[in-house]
Amino acid sequence: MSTHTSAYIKPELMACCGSREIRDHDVVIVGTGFPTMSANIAKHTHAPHATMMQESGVYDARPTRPALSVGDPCLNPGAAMVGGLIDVMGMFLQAGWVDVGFLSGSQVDKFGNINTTVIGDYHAPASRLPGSGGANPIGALARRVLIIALHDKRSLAERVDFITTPGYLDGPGSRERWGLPPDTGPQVIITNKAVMRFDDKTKEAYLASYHPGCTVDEIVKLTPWDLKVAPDVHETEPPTQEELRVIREVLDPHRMIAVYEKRGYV
Amino acid sequence: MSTHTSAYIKPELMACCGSREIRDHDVVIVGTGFPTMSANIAKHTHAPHATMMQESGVYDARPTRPALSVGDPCLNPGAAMVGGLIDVMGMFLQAGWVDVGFLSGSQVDKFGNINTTVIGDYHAPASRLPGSGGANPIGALARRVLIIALHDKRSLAERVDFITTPGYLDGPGSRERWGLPPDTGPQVIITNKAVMRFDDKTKEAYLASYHPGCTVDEIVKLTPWDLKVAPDVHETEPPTQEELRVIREVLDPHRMIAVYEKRGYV
Amino acid sequence: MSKVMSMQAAIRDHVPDGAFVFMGGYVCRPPFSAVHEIVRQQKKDLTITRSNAADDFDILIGAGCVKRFISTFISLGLYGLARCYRRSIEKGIPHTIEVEEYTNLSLPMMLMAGAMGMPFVPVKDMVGTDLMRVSSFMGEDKFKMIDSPFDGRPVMLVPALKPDVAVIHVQQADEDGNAQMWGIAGDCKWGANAAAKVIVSCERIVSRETIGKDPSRTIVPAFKVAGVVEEPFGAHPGYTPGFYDTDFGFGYVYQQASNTVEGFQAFLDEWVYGLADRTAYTQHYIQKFGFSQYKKLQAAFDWSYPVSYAY
Amino acid sequence: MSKVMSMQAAIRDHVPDGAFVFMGGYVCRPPFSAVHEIVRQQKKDLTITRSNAADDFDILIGAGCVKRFISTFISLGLYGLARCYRRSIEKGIPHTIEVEEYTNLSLPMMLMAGAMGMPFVPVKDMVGTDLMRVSSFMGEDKFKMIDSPFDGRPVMLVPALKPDVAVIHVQQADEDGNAQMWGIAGDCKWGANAAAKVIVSCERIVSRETIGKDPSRTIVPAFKVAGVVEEPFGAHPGYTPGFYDTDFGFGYVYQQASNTVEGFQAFLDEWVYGLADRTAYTQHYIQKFGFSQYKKLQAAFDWSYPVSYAY
Repeated sequence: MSTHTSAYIKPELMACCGSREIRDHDVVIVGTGFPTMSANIAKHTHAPHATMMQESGVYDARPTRPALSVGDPCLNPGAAMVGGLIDVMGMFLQAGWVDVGFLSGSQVDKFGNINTTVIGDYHAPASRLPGSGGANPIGALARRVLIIALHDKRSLAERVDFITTPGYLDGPGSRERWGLPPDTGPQVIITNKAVMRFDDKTKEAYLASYHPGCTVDEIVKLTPWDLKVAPDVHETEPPTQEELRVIREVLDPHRMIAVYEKRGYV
Repeated sequence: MSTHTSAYIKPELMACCGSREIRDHDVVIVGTGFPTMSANIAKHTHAPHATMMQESGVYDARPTRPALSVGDPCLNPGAAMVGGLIDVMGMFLQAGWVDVGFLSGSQVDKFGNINTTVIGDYHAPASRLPGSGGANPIGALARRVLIIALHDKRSLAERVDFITTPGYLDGPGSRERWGLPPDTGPQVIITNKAVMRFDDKTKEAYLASYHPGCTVDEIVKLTPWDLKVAPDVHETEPPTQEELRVIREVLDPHRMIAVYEKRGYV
Repeated sequence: MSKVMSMQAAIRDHVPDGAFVFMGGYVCRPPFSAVHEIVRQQKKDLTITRSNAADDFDILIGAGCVKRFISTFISLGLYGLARCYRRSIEKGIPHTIEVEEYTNLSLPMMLMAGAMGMPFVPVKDMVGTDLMRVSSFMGEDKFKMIDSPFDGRPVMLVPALKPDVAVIHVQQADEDGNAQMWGIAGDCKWGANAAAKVIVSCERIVSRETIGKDPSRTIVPAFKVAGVVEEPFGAHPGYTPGFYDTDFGFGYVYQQASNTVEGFQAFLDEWVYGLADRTAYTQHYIQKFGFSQYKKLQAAFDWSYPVSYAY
Repeated sequence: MSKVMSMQAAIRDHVPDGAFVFMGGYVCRPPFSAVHEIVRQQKKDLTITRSNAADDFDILIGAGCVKRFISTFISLGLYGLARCYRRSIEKGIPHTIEVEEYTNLSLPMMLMAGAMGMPFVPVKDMVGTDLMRVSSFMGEDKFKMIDSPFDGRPVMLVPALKPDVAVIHVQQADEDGNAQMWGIAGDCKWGANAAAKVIVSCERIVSRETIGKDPSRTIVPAFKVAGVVEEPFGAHPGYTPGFYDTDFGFGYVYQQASNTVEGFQAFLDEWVYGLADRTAYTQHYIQKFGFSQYKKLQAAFDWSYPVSYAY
């Protein structure tokens, strides 16, 4: 039975929540920040054979500094394979080899649809965002998609302004109707307050666990849809000492993860 | 005005006929034997900027011994690019970058269709041949196809037993109907007796020139279709001294080309 | 046949106003010297494309060179949203560009289709999302849904892209244009080969013999290349594996400058209009930030093992 | 996680009777050691494919391992028509195999489509020829003609191929299966990646660190690989760039032997059934033809220049 410590920050807890979704031998497509951190925690704890790739063309990189983009110079030397988008997004992702994808977005809705295109009307945008990049294909084709989001009414929505990346789209049966591969789709939404999972029938995100210090009521109020609560709702397991050791001694000695606190992950 | 010599063998003359079809800066897809010889004669005489590729994935090879196959070891070191079939047959040929292709076959018909699949009935073959390989796509997609054949009633036919590789198919308009690229198709049939070209209207091969020592009557008799004769039919220009010098001093000091005499090219 | 020329001549002769231009470089190897020269020559009405665009595309948009953008994503990476891009879309400054949106799967597939002479290619992403609902200058031809003639399942087809010209930056090329690259490829090989012609910007021109020592590194053959430009440091502030690192500090300089129209204009005056070419750019960089900073960007040595193609 | 195993174990565990097998090697790098082991284990009812098949496929057909062959071409190259193949088709010896015929454009495209997760892919060849008129076990699904939904033009679609297992021979791989190759590629990368799993036969096993020194040479990632077999001289009588030349003399030996059923049987007895593995094969070769002949096949040295991926 692993022992816990209370001295951790939210981004560390969220990274651990991500890590716990990863199984040994998983092939994980990552971006930067959280996802890489989560996958690396898993690799150093319960999933030593998990491997990572970046959409830019990299498989099993061995960076000696934190990658600041998915095309970062540090991803080249030492990697097992360095090809291009066609290799990773086509030959690996589209061909069905990717088990886990991490995504985040400015807006995430109850069906796990993600918006990274525009806030407001597409043709008269209040704010124009970067666009899909690799998010849409990862959301469409990765077996299990893990979504990272801030838990507030700006970041979460009943319905996103623009579906850049498919979650369960309009709900049950939508992905199948469009011919998206079976057994794919969002698995979990990890926020700074809670872990939400998707109901097998309704495909709606429900509250699975609340982070230490948060309450069910608070989370329900902060969620812009009628958030169902799991019968077995419970407190999120805090980072174990081993998880924190890996984060702080192995992966992030300079505590760069703390920047996520400034971005609201508190 | 180039001077000529009478001391040459038929395969040398045929190689020169091929060479004369090649223009400077042409991109030429070659196999082994004749085609490579022809392209190299051109490169050393009137087409210094012509470049060659082999379907296996090679561009601008620098072999130091004669290549005995399109994947020969000697094609690797020194080449400008060594990729695969997808590069040469797809990225170069299918994308429309190949000017000239050389083909030969067990049967060639009046429309320049080529058979390398089967003699007799496909389902009960008298003789089973290798198949298309790269021939069909080269015949379909190269801008100008040069065909090498023996001039007899076994090798030439009114209609081939099996169209492995498209010439003008059923005649005028056939290639267009099937959506083959405009301005592609067979340009010439070079035999051991003659040079035949294709009539713009009928798409039928007609006699353009007879090799020294051969007569129009003889050639017409040896041709299994009603061979039309060009108004300006003339004797094929023999190899020039320069062409022979290139063949014998530069390209083929061991006279390996003589083996083609044993194969009937006399 | 040598195609070596200056970047000025390459852009002048091969990137006319209104051209459809593929710009290689996914974080890795952006052809920045070419981007600056396009701005310097004030090219107009370009259609530009690449998967994951960044500051290089933002500069072209801010400088008014761009009419249309076939996009998957554009940001300043670490430094957030692309300022000029947002100003163009949100405020029409300097003008509103037309954006056709795809993804980092579908766009590379469309470039591959172009390179391979395929009329279109099936993709498994995009379906069901609002990327199907919006289209711009490609209109009805942005994609087509069909039922597969093999199994009747719905399939999205996207059209092949065939740029008029591709501009890429690679590690090395010979005078004739045979171009060799290693490290993160993005969609560089396919975008370059999809184009009617290619401008090859490279860190160093090498002999044909050097190319022939390792021909499986070649991504573009000479016959597709219209111009070869030897442009060391040509991807700065981006990086080139084996040559120099990303200049994150300069990325911050660009973010700050591009926060305002005036700041962006001043940036162009200092780093583009005010400098004749990449040599002047590099000298200005060294004078401004110091040779020690320039040196700090230069790559360490970590040689691969040689291989042999001999028989 | 090491996947290193003997060829005997690799074929036993990963090539079941009835499997659909891609065999890499277009003249270059044929996986001959694997071919001999498949014959040795008398595998049955295999479906085999590759663009431009040669003596390796002829042996599998003559030995009775093959039920179906997705073909573009098969010959003994310099030595003419493939004897066992002809006997199978013309005389039903040992039995008549089913042949589905494509071309050296369409088949590589079908393998690429399989590798890329595309359901089908458009090709511009084959149309109008008798290759459209004949089909075998693929029946109606050999190809489909459609009118392009973009411009209405006729387009041929061919289906993606997804072999159960791919067997390739490369220069080097690490214990986990990351496989690196250089020189003539044929359809090796796409065929391997189209398969559900890959058996990597290699001239030498190298460290993960060696792979990481030049990761752009990797054509198959470890997670697709089921077994890694270190098999020096494993492509003989074919060649491996940088290691050994084609053995044209041995090609003649095979041609002469395969001229008759008896000769072919004797060849199998001597070179396959009579030998336990590639080590025994190589020793037998040296004893029969002399070490000087073996040495003559070994490649000269002609090293490429190293490159760096450092920053």
